[in-house]
Amino acid sequence: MIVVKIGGAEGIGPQLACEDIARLIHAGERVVVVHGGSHDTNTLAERLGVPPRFITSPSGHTSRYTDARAMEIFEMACRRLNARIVRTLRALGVDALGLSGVDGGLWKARRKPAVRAVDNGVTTIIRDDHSGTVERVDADLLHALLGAGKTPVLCPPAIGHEHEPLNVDADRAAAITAGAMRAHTLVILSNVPGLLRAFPDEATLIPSLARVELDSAIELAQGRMKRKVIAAGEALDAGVHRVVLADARREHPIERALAGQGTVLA
Amino acid sequence: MIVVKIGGAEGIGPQLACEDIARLIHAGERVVVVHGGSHDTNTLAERLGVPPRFITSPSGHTSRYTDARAMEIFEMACRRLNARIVRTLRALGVDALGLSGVDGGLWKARRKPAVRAVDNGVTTIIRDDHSGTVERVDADLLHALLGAGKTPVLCPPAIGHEHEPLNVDADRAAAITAGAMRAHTLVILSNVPGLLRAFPDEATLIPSLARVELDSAIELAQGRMKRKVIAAGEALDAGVHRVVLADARREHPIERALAGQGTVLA
Amino acid sequence: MSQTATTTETLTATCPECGATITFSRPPRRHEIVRCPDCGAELEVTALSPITLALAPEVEEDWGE
Amino acid sequence: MSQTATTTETLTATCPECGATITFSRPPRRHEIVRCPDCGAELEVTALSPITLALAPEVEEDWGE
Repeated sequence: MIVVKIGGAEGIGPQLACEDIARLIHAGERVVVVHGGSHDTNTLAERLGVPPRFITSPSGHTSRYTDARAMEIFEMACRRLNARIVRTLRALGVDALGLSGVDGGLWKARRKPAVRAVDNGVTTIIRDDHSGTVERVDADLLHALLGAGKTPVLCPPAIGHEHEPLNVDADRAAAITAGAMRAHTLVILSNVPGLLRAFPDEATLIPSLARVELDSAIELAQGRMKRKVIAAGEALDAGVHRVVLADARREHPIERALAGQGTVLA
Repeated sequence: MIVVKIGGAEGIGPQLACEDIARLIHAGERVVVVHGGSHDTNTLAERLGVPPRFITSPSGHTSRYTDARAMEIFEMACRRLNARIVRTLRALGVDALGLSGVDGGLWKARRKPAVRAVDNGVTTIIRDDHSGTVERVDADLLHALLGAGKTPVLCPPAIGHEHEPLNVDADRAAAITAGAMRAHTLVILSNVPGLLRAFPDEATLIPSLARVELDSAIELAQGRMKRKVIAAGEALDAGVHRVVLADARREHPIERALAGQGTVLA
Repeated sequence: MSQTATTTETLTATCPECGATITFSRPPRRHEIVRCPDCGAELEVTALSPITLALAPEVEEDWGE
Repeated sequence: MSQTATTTETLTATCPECGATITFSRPPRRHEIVRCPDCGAELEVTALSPITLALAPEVEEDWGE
C-alpha cells in the first residue's frame, strides 16, 4: 500500500503523477491518492471576486485565512481538482473514486478555537478561521473502497466535531492517512526535488535523513516545505516505513521516488 | 431499501427531507439519496458571469445547454449542494457520504452525439452539449458503502464512455439507481404535491396511477414534472414496487410520501 | 454531401437523398434541420456558403438537469 | 477582565494577572496580543474603548492549506 500526495501548487498538472499511479495499480499495487488545492482556490477566489487572504503564524507558516466565505470557495476548488484527478486516472484505466474528508467522516479533525497571526509585527488572535488538524481517519471505509476495486482520491476539507468543514493541511492529512492504512511508503510530490540544504539551489538536495535528524532539518525547509518535513515526521511516527519528498515536475515522478530519488526519510 | 430524490429547485432547502431520512435510518431503514442541482447551477453561473443557457427539445423539454464551460460550473454547483446535504445529514447523526456519478464510475452514461433544439421555430442540431442518459449503475459500490454503514448521497454528473462528465437528469438517474439497488420504493420530491390533473390547481392532485396509465398521464405533466413521470415509469419497469411523487415543501415530506400522500405509482 | 451554387435571388441546395432541388425562403442557420419537400428526408444544413446538406442524425429525446 | 480610563495622552490598561498598569505607545488593535512587562503574562486586547485585557488563549501551531 502506497499513499501519494499530489502537489496542489501552480504549474504542476496531475498527468505525470497519474500515469505513474496507473502503472503501479496495473502492476497490482494498492494506492491511496491525496491532494490539496491551494493554487486552485486562489484562482477560483479571484474569479469570484473574493481575493484570498492569508495568515502568517508566529513561527512563519503561511496559510489561508479560511473564514466562512473562503471555506465555501476552498471546498469548491478542492472538489474541482478532485474531479479532474479522478477523470485523469479513469482515462488511464484506474477505477478512481473521489472523496473529501467530510464524506463518510473520512477525516475527523479538531478545530483550533483560535489561531495567532502576525501582521506587520503585530500578533493578533483570530477566531473565525476554519482550520484544524486531522485526528482520525476512517481506515475501514478506505479498505471497503479498495476492496471494491476503487482507488480513493482524497482532498480537504476535513470535518470538525460540529460537523463543520475545516481547512486542513493536505500533507499532514496524507501522513495520518498513510499511518492509519499501514502504508509502507508515503510519497509527497512538490515543485522542488526534495529538501534542499540551501534553497533554491537544487544541487544541495539532501538525499536521505533519519527520523532523529528531522527536527533540526526543519530549519532548512522554506515556505511550504516546512509542513512537508513535519508531515514526514508524523508519518514515520505513525508507523509508515518510508517517506519520500520528491519532484512532481519530472517524468515518472513516483517511480523515481520509489527508487529513492528525492529526500528519503526512514 | 428506499431511494429518495431530493429536489434541486429553488426555495426547497434540504432540511425537512434530511430530518425524515435521519428518522428512517435510525429506525433501521437503508436509504440512498439522489439530488440534482439546477437552481444552484444557475446562481453560481450568474456569480461567475457565465449566464446559463437552455435548450428546448422538439417535444418541449427544457434543459441546460451544457457546453464545456457550463459543465464545469454545473459540476461545482452539484458538488456544493452535495456537501451541504451531506453535512446536514451528518449533523442529524447520519453517516452520509457524497459521490458524484463520475466517482468510481457510479453512473455510466451514454452521451448523445447530438441533440435537437428549437429556437424561435427553427430546429437545429447541437453537438457540443454534454448531456446523456445513465445506462449502468455500480450497485456493488453502493452495497459496499451501505455495508460500511454509510448513507450514499449521489449527484450528477455521470461519466461517459470517454470518461467525460455528462449532465444527466437526476430524476431518471434516481430511477435507474432504485432499480439497480432493488429498492422497494422511490420517493421523488418536488415543489408541487404530485402530478396535477390541471396544473397549477393543487386540488387536482392525482392520488394514484397504474403503470399502464402513465404514458397518457405524461400529457398532464408540466415543465420538470414531465421527466419525473417518465422517471417513475422507468423505475417501475426496472422492478421498483412503488414510486411516489410527493411535496418537498411540507413537514415530514418522506414520511407523508411513504404513507401514500402525493401521486403513488405502482 | 451535396453542394450547390448560391444564386443572389434564391437560395437552393440539392437533397442528398433524392437529388431534388430545395429552395430556401431565407438564409438557413448552420446545423438547421430542413425536410426535403420531395422525399421527406430530414436534412441538416452542415455548411452555409455554399449551402451543404446531409442526412440529419437520428436523435432520441433526452434532457439533462 | 480589567478595564481602564483612556486618557488623551497615554493609553493604559491593567494587567488582569498581576494588576500592573500597562502603557500602550500606540492604540492597540482588537485581539492584539501584548505581554505584561511586570508578570510576563500574554494578554489579548478584547475591547478597545476602553482597552480591555484578558489572558490570551493557549494556541498550538497549525496551518491549513
